[in-house]
Amino acid sequence: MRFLPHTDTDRKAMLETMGVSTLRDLFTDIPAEFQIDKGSLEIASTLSEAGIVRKFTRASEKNRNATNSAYFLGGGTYHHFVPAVVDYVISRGEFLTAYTPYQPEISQGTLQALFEFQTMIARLTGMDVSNASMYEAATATAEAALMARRVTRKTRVVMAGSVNPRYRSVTANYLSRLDGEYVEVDMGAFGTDLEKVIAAIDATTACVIVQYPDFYGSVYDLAPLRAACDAAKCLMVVAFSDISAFALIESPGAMGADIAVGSGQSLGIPMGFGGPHLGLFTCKQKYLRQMPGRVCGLTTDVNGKRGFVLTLSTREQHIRREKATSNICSNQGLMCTAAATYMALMGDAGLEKVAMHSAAALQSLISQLPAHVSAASGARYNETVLSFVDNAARDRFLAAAREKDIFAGIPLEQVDPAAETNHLLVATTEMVEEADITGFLSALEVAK
Amino acid sequence: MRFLPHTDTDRKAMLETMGVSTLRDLFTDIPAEFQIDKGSLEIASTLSEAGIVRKFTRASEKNRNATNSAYFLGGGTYHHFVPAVVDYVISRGEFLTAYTPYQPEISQGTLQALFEFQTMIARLTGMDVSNASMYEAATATAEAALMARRVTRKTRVVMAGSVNPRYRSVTANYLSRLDGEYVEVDMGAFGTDLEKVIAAIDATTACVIVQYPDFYGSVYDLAPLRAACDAAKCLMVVAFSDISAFALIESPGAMGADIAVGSGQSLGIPMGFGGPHLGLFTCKQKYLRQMPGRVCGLTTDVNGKRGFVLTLSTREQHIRREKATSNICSNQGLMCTAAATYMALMGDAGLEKVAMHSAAALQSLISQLPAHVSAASGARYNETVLSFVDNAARDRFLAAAREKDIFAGIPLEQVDPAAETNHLLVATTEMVEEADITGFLSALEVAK
Amino acid sequence: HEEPLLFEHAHEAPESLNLPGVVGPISDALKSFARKKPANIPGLSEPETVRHFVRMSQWNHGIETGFYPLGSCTMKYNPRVNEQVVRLPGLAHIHPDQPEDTTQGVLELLYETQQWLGDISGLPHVTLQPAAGAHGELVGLMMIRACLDARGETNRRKVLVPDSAHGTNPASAALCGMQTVELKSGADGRIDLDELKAHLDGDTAALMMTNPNTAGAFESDIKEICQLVHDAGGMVYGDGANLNALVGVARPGDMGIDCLHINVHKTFSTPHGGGGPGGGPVAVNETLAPYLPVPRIEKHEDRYALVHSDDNSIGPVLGSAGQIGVLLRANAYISAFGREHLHQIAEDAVLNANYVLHRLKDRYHVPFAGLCKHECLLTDEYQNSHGVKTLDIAKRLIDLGFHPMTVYFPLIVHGAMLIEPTETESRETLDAFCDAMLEIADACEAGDTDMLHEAPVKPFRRRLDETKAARSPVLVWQEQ
Amino acid sequence: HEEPLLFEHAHEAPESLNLPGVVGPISDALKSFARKKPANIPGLSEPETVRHFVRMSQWNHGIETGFYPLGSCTMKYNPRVNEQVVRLPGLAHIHPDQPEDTTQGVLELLYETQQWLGDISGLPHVTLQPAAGAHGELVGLMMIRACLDARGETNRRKVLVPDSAHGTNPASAALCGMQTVELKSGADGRIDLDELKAHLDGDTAALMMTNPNTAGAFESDIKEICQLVHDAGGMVYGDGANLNALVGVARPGDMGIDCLHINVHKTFSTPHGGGGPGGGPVAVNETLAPYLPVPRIEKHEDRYALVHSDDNSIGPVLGSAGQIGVLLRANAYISAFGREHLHQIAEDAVLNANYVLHRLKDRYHVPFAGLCKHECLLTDEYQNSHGVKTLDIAKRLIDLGFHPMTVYFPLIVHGAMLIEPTETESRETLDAFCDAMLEIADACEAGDTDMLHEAPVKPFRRRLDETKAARSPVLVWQEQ
Repeated sequence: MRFLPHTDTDRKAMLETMGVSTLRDLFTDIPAEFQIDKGSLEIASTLSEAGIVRKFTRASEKNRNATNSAYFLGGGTYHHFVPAVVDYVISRGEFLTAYTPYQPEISQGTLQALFEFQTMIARLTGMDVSNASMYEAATATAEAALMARRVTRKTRVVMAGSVNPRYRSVTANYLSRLDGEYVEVDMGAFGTDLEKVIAAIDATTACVIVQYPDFYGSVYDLAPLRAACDAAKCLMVVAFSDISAFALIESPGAMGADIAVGSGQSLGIPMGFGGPHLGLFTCKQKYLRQMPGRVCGLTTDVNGKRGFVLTLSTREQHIRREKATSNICSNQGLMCTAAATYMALMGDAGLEKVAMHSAAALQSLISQLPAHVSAASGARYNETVLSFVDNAARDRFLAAAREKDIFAGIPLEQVDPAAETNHLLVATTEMVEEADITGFLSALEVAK
Repeated sequence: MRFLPHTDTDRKAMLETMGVSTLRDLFTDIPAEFQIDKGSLEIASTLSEAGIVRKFTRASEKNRNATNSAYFLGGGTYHHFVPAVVDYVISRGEFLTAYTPYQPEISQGTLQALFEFQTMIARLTGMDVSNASMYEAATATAEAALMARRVTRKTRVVMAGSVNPRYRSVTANYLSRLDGEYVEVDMGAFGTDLEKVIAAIDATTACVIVQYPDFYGSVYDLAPLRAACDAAKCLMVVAFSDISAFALIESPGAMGADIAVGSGQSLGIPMGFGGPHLGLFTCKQKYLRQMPGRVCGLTTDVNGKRGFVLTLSTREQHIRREKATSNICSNQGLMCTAAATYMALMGDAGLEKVAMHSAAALQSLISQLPAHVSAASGARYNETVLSFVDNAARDRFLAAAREKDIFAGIPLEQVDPAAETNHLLVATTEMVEEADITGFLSALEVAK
Repeated sequence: HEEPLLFEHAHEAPESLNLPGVVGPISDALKSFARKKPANIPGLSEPETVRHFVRMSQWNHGIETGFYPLGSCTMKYNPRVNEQVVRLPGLAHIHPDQPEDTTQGVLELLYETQQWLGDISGLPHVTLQPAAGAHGELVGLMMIRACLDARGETNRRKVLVPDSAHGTNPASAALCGMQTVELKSGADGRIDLDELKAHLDGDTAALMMTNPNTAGAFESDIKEICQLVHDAGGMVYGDGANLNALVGVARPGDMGIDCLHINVHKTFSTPHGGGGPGGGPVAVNETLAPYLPVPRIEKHEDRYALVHSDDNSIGPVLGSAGQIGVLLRANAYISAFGREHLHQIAEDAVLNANYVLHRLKDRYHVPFAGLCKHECLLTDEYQNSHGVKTLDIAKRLIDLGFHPMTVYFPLIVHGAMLIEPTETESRETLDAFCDAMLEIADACEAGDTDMLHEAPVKPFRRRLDETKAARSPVLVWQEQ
Repeated sequence: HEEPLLFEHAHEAPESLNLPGVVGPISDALKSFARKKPANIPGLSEPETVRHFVRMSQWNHGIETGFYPLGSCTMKYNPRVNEQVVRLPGLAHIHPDQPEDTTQGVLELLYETQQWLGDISGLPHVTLQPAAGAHGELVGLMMIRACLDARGETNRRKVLVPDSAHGTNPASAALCGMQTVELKSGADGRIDLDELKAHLDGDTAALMMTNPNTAGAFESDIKEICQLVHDAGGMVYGDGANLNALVGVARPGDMGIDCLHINVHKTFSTPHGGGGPGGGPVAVNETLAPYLPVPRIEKHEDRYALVHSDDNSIGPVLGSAGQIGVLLRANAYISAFGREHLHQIAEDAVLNANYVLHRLKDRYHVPFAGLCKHECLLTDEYQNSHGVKTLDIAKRLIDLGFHPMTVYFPLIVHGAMLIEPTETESRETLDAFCDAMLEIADACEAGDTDMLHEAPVKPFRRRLDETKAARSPVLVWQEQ
């Protein structure tokens, strides 16, 4: 086996050193009845490396992918451009195969990257501090609710119905086994009805969770909510799906968020059928010590040189055990390095360009829609809902688009089971070209 | 421009530092009549990185490649397996973007890899020493002829007609502008007629160049030639195309070669439409100082620690200039690192397995040939010539094979313009599977 | 070499990356939300960006640069071909909400991965969704709780956890709305059957156990343990962090474990990436199968499907079907061994751990005698008398070219050093490591301990002030 | 860390790589040639192989780890996207003898590359075949010779080469069966018109010149030089090693150059790879076009073709159409700039060189006054009086984190230091480099020169004994 350095000679010599006869003599502590015969599993037969490449290539070719398609899928996962440099950096064994940087002296590469990541995420979201990432956005949203409960010592969580349905269902699931109330505020149109959200707040509320831009792409003013949260002494949690928005529009921090959570997948990470992505978690400085997940902090070494360490680890479960407030034990370390590389390569100007192109593509599409298809109203960043006369019209369009290698959008009910079946969630990025929009529009002909 | 770090502010500041007004003021030494306007070239318009990826992806998809085909092309370039590790190692910036290791203190990585490469190439070819590579096999063959002239102080070069036609024509081309005679010995069958070769040797002969296994895949005993060379006091130069052979059959060194040259492309380097490949150059110890190209040697540093340097560089043209014996100034450094990685990963056992599979595939094919197709006789490693009843039959077969995604071989006249048009040069490697051979044989039906 | 922070590079950002896409107006409605101040993300040119991160990478230890004897972390070699195949466009650039007929290839690989993990664990029903081991613990407990609730046993909320367990176990129980009771380990570091019996009662939901345990010892009483818990009406949750000792040799499901999470970044060699992404699939038996989270990956005749809802399911626990790229790498790792060779993973891992134990046992205190499995446990007891602690030994190893072992875990012994070599290390490397450990023991005995207290001196940074970092945390850069 | 040679790893080879392919008998005829003794290639497992080469890589300086001010070598940043695209299966895994209709994509890219290089150089006919710059020189001279021969001027075998030229120039001439005559440079380091005139005669085949020359100065008399050579019946060969100063700003073909090789691993940023592969396409004017080598890449209506023979051609000079992967990277580099930005390469390269010259000119002797182009030339004259030589300065730069500049070249000045920053270096890096150079000058003046003579002390190895290596060469490892 090419991954195993031992020859049988090595094994024999090592066993002799120990005075043991056979390898299986090292397993005598496992009751014989539980030991299985070699080769008795039903997994596939061993493959050569070439065989593995063939197997995965064949599987890969059974899928249709975004590189040769016009692509309008969003809903939390976006086809933004991934520079080659990003993939190169995270392919380097020194980043890829490193352990969690608990030994800071020999992990400063990972740690400085994390510190830079935290800084840039805080700046982009307009928040005071960021942790060193969460699994992904849905669980990060749930963790935000848990943190708000800790901070406020209240247990009621109010969730806007315009938050990504997956963030909502995971959060509801996490909270369902704990004391306290979880309230989802039903939304009418494809946007956020802040008045309804505010009406749901009461004195027992720990936090209100909204999404901005919301699941339907709507951009709106959070100032009224901020005021309502102040009045009720609850936290305002802002979720987001495509962080590229904040290079163009006002950040969650500027809107007054206490906690902002969401996805960093847009920052140089491929869609990958849903993962690994990058969960982001940011908050105000004053709540820092209640923040879940790993955190990298600045310090000095015994020579006084600047260095970085994982810090605030008393919060981590391996120290306080039963008193742990979160069971999060890993982060998406490599994805942080990817995002840091991506942001460094982009800078303000590049990020703004991504956002401008993404928004311009949506605007171009919307402004050319025929009369028989309507787009949701109000300010949108790079995502909106198109409504067709009926389900059949929408599905005719989807089929026509597929013929042209256009992934035209996500049938809304696929993500949001409550939705009617004549809607399509459509997203744009800088990977959408004018020709793609032209193709999209011409496929709309069949939806009359 | 993403590769350019300067902003216009930087440029201005730097110009100010120098007391210069504009960038073009730095070009006043170029006569104005020769300066062209910005943007006046006819090259394409700037592409984004995503645009470059799209452009190359589209071009790539216009080609048909070996990864999804049954593949029987050889003739000097072979579809052997390239382990992922090899590509990873040579993708690391420390190897990829390093300069020639003239500053050994900060180039020990490249240098140790070269030393290991030289050692393993010498061992595999059975020769005393190897240089640190040549461009590729054809020019290496030409350089072998030049070296033999230097060593023997004679100028006549005898070339067997069974040497790869491309090695022959490049060598002939190189020698054509120098004094001395160049003789090609015409070959009858698809093999090497050593008697004819030996008959061409005379006292003025500097060297005889044969290929082993020869261009047609034939393996034969070089002992008679060795004796003849000794008698005539000329050098025996052995060329080869697929070095993987020498894990299985006797090496050029064991056969008595004074110089052995050829291609190392089989050692972990993709076919890449013909390059970059890897030229190999080895010789007996006693001729070492006449060897062209770069050489890496062992030494010690001022602390007595083992280290490596480029050595014997008095041979290099930048020192002796007009007295230089070769104008070779670069090697295929990165390909040496690739080959060293490949060989380390394979070891004797892996290399032998490659050779056994390659030879077994050819044997399997030949032993199942129908009566209407004949294979050249005699011992073959992984390559042979199939002869069809006529050109039309062969081309029918090629077309039928193409239908099945089989690249069945190279029409011989395509490489060797002197050949008749009913032959096909067919090669096998460990990438050929039984199913590929079955497909090949079934396509032969149409060649009756 | 020193490398400044991105924010310290001494020039303004160069012109940005050239990007594709639509150049055109954005809506006036959107313009009214325009960001007022730029985010102040420092842009570098591509050459500077690459050099920045390449230089920083050189400060890291990784599996590709040296040995990682990290107990309970299973730091093994990460195959390069796995990195190659997961980057195929048809696997990397696909969206989770693409029509199912355009993702049959990836679904097939994932379904196969589920089947294989079920086969390997002896627990045939698998969810790939959990994003990490701790996440798997939570998901497993959710299923156990759902099953008990369905039986009407809503009082069962007590989770028994040995004091040697990973710290995530009690934390996961808490997050699942359950209460942890700690079981004191026996004198041999194993679960004490009397202690277990004393705590089992009608409120017991589950025992969470790690087998081999975190002292590297197999819980030989496993059959009785499971029987006792089952008889008491509870379930046995297996922490699969140590599965590397068993893979292909024995199956937790056969022993009575009801539910097991599998750390694919340990046993199946997906890269740690400096802290993640991981993957923590959970395998369960028939009893718990109805409660598996959604979406589920199912096979219906020749088609693969993502099933998004099921009435019994505990519901979704992640925004997607899992850390797909990580799971695909695990599939590739299993593929490379196949049924013929999979057992060799456990055999070589256990061989290596016992070999290290054998070479070190006379010079380092071994708290629990006997065979170890994939890792061995030592303490600093002998060295303490020379004023040397586990931390000093760990840091000295850095100067000698090794990553330290896991230190001060498990908590049940003082000054723990937990060493796990994995199957991908050669005897040559193990010997070099043991020689280094013996050299340290020699130095202690010779009183030559300064270099131990001062270590490390060789890496880019020396011992860092963790107290300072925690006392006044600086988590983001502030321009001076 | 130390890393042994492959041959020193202390164990026998593990079981070999699992390989695909046909398992079956080989012919008896072949068996009779079986190798008697194994080659003794030491096999390592994959983990060990990766660690071996990764560790060794860490001993290297590369463009990605630091600045390379190597005059005449044009060490610029190598874009990562270029590495990505050349690995596409349809470009990497294709055979040069595949049917032409299965390789139209690669031929299209290569044809485009030819056209672009022709446009950039002002010499519209291009061969991509030469494998390196020196190879291009040879091929260019072959074409010149063929053209002269075709005119019946078979006596023209004399090649004039300035004493500042790259050493490959005379070597290439020799290999082409021609005789070199050295031209002494003028006091300004440029070609002396009188010296040139004195050597031009009816036997003159060509002048080989580098412009800008190797002192970094533009040969402003270029028009007269070319005129003189042409009037004498000879041709002007341009050494394109220094094209980076001109790209997009001026075209050698417009100036009267007949034939120019282009080092794509310099001007067009294909990676040096520790010594190669390079690429040395040659561009020629109408006069020389008939003599271009075969195979040629041609466009016939909408199809691209590899043309393997032509009666006038000098014939093939390589076994294939060129270093294809290298040439594709060059195409990608040009694509990224495009006609809008290509000139910025030369402008920034020249700006950077003049900036360095400006910052250092008061402290280091500048042998030739005036503007430089993409590189600047200094000498160690000021430092000699303190017992410090160019080599000491170079080695000290290593300890300060930089690769040394090109030293002792060109030969026309004593103790030459030739510095070429390229367009991909930032002002920040240039300033750091200049600061280091000034620090060295300070140290000399302060008599603090020990650290200069002892340098380098920081890298993995210190100064190596090159004499020993050359005196009794050890080129292969012998087991002790």
